Amino acid sequence: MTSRGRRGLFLTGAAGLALLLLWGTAGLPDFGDYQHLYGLTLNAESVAATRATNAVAAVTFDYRGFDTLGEEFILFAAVLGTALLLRAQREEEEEPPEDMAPDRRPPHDSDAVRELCLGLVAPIFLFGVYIVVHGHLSPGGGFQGGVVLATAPLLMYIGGEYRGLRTVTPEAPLELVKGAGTGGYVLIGLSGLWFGTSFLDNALPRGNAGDVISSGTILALNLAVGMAVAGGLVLLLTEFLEQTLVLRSRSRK
Amino acid sequence: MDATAILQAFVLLLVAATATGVILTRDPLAQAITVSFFGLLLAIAFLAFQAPDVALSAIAVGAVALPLMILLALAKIRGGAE
Amino acid sequence: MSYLPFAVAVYLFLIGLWGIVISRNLIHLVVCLSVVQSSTYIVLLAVGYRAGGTAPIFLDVPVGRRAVDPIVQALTLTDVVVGVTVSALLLALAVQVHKRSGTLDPELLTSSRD
Amino acid sequence: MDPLIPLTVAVPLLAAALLAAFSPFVTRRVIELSSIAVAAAVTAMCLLLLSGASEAPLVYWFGGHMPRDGLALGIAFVVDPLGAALAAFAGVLVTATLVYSWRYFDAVGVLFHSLLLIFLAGIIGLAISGDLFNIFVFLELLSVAAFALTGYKIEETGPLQGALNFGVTNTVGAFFVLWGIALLYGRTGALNLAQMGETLAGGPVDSLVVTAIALLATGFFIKAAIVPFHFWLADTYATAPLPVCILLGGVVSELGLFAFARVYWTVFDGALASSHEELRILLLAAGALTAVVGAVMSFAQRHLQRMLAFSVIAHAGLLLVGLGLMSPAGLAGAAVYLLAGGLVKASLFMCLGILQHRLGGVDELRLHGRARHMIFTGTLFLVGGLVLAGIPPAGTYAGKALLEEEANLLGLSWVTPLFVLVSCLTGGAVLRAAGKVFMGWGPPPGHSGGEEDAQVGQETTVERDRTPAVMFVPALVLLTAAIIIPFVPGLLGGSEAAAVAFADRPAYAGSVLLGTRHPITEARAHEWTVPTELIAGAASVIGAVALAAFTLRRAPLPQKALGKARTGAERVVGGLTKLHSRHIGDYTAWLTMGAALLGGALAAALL
Repeated sequence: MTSRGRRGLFLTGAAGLALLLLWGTAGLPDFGDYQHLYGLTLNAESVAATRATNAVAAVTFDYRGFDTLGEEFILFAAVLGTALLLRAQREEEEEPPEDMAPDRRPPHDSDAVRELCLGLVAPIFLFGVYIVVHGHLSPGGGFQGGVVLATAPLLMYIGGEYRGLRTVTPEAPLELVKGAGTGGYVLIGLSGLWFGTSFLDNALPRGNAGDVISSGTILALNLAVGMAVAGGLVLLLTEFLEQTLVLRSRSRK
Repeated sequence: MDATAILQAFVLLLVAATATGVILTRDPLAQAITVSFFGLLLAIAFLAFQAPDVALSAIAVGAVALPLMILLALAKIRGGAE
Repeated sequence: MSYLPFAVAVYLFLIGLWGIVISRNLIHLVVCLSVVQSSTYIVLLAVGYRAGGTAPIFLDVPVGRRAVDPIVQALTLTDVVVGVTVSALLLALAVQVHKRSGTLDPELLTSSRD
Repeated sequence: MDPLIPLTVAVPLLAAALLAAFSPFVTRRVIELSSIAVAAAVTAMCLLLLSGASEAPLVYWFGGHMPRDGLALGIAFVVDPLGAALAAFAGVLVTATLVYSWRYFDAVGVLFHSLLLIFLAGIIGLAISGDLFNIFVFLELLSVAAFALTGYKIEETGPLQGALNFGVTNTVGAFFVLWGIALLYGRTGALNLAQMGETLAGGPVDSLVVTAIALLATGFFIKAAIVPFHFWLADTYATAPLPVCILLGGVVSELGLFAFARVYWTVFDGALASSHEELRILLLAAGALTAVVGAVMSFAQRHLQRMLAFSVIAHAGLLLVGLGLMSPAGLAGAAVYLLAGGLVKASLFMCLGILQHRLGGVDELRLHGRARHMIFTGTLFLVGGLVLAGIPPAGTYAGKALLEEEANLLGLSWVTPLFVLVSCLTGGAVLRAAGKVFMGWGPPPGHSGGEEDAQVGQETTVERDRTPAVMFVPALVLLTAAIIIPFVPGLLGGSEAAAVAFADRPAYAGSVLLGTRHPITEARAHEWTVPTELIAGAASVIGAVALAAFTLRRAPLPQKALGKARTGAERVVGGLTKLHSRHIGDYTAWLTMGAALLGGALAAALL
């Protein structure tokens, strides 16, 4: 199809689709006019029932925790998939990058940048952990905290310590963290089956709402997700990084 | 219209405008920056919708992880083209 | 105002699709796809919004305070994760396409298939 | 509650995670054996569920969140016989694929096995989930696994581009589904299918309901490759690794249709009960168009993998015709046809894999006569072609006969000729290829056609002189299963009973929300050996053979004559081929147009 024909076809269809969507959304209640029992009930009872003060966390990890199990495995599959798709580069081109040489640093960074980045690693790491373990209390949780955790090793990369990145985050432990997190989610679900009534049922003491150690499996699942996301994301980004590094070292030769 | 509604309307219109900008930025490198800005605006819109959890993930993903992946992919491709 | 969020969501959906249709670069295309996806965040959250409600987090506010729907927020969280994973996979594919064919332009990919 | 229900999903997922985590410490053989064992065990669990659900649907609430006063708070799995059968079928295919690809994927270690188990979990979750958003999650789970698997051959542009088109179009499809979910949630405040259906049944059919079904249908039809949402499929299936194609062609495209059927009969059927007639016209038209386009394109291909890819589209069209009959008997016929057709397509893809393995390619002209010595594979391929054409009394015939009888009862006399036509073309294409490749019939290839190859990527010239048993036996088993389906005791009658339960929305809602028990009663098994059906079946086979013989004698393949475009038929094929441009922008434009048309048609039909 010519570029013009394609645009014509799309614009005609898009006009129809726009009308359809506008017409359909016109059937929704007015924005802000929320009356559904589902949300109202959960807002009213979830704190008492789950001891998690964050109702979103109660939905994500308790009432609809099974969706989140699927979500974890979507992430897991994507990490496997990216490794599958980017694999050949590594087989073909893997050579010790010069960055690995003891006295070498990528030329672009200054010491100030380097120190700033490295200085940030520890606080960011702590911040990530904080977000993960407070997911049932306040906004945040395993996913958000996991992403923050994953940025800590990347800062080391920006700071020029690729060597450091490799020592801090070698692949095997990362795989283990990711696998333990993802598999852990299933195992916690199975514990509900074993000790409780059903899969993903809470089998742990709930504690008091508002405490850091409370809400039973919601906290445990948050930890599992935090591990899975942090491990998975670092692996995913290093898949892209490996290639970049290899290429960078080649172009400098 | 109260203050919340005005804020929400304002942010939503900004989101729409930025999305147009993201689409029309043809250079992927520049787009990595506009999409990061778009992610931030989305996060603000989610805050205005009283969804801080979603706002946090929008920042983590939209403003950090996605632009980072784009930059890495571009680095790889530019590297290969040299 | 009662309709604006939905109109903006419709706009994001279509402008993102338009971006995919006119895209001359697969990486640009993946970003446009994420714009299409942002429309689903807006429409989901808008459907669960309750005028005058706070966030459904009862740490500092008492239970029983008027709050917005927590379920759509959980759905949107899942949606965000799905989005970033699909983007990662598609970017990896784009990198490989470029490596094999030397181009990211769908037009050239189509015409230079041999 | 039955703990087996969550385990069908949890076991393969846990196994996938464990395999990935422990892969550095175990040998290749352990990984292969354990993944086969897990897939087989999950299949057995699904079969147990099938027998458990055959008396009444089983409902399972995750996290112990039972509905309160009819309000669903959590997520439910609702195991009905059709869903359980689909899950078991997927288990069989995944197990067979794992056996078949023993040592196929040398380079990737554990990745393939892990992804395949995740894929299986995704299909099972989709098949028995009773929650709309949960269905979306599982659809995405299996799609993400599939995107990665189809791009496996990263050394060629074709598969990569196919995977990319697959990924982009299907992700857009997922967003259509999400939009539909958002609209329905805004109206009903529920995500549980039964509860959505109850709320909609009491309300009006207005712009929101029409738009919601249009968006969901668009999303699911993109996944199912219904015309004009089908373009991605040919690119992807024609280039993906053959072991992956076994699954894609055997079960994945049909999942979109299954999801549509599930959502329609649990959510919309109450509200739209008075519009069956209009919906029927719409769905039948879409199905017939898809079937014809797929069949014509399939016959026009010389690259065997691309030929089967279009055959998959044609079958999706026939299945949509079956659903479009809007009756339990139509559903039952579609289910039988899905099963038999899926088995035979999987078996044919396995044969292609054997050809690829032995002769290093799957191009009809290149392989001309080169497979004469491969008697067993040739026989399998030939019989596969006959079964694909619907030779009585194979399972494909039984499924089609059920559909044709139901269509005739509804006064739709054009359905039988349509089925005959499509069967002739898709079966004829395979028979023609069998004649060329395994018999060396037809004129030897000339010099032309070289320029067509590029779409396929390079083919190696490796020749191996043995077919591994792990490749041949699964193909034989699946094909045999496709043939004996009608003779499995209780299968045909059971599928009718299952379809009645599947389409009974009030009973479904009652068992999910109120926990009432709705026994599935033994249904009268339709006659599938009545003379008219037998004649139609015979006509399909004779037509397919005649078509194959005609092209083998007349020599030039349709594609070769394309440039000259001498006849109308060739012009049609040429035009269709041009539309399949492999340009993702084109595909997106088409799917936007398709969504608009579907929405417009639904609005006209339902209001």
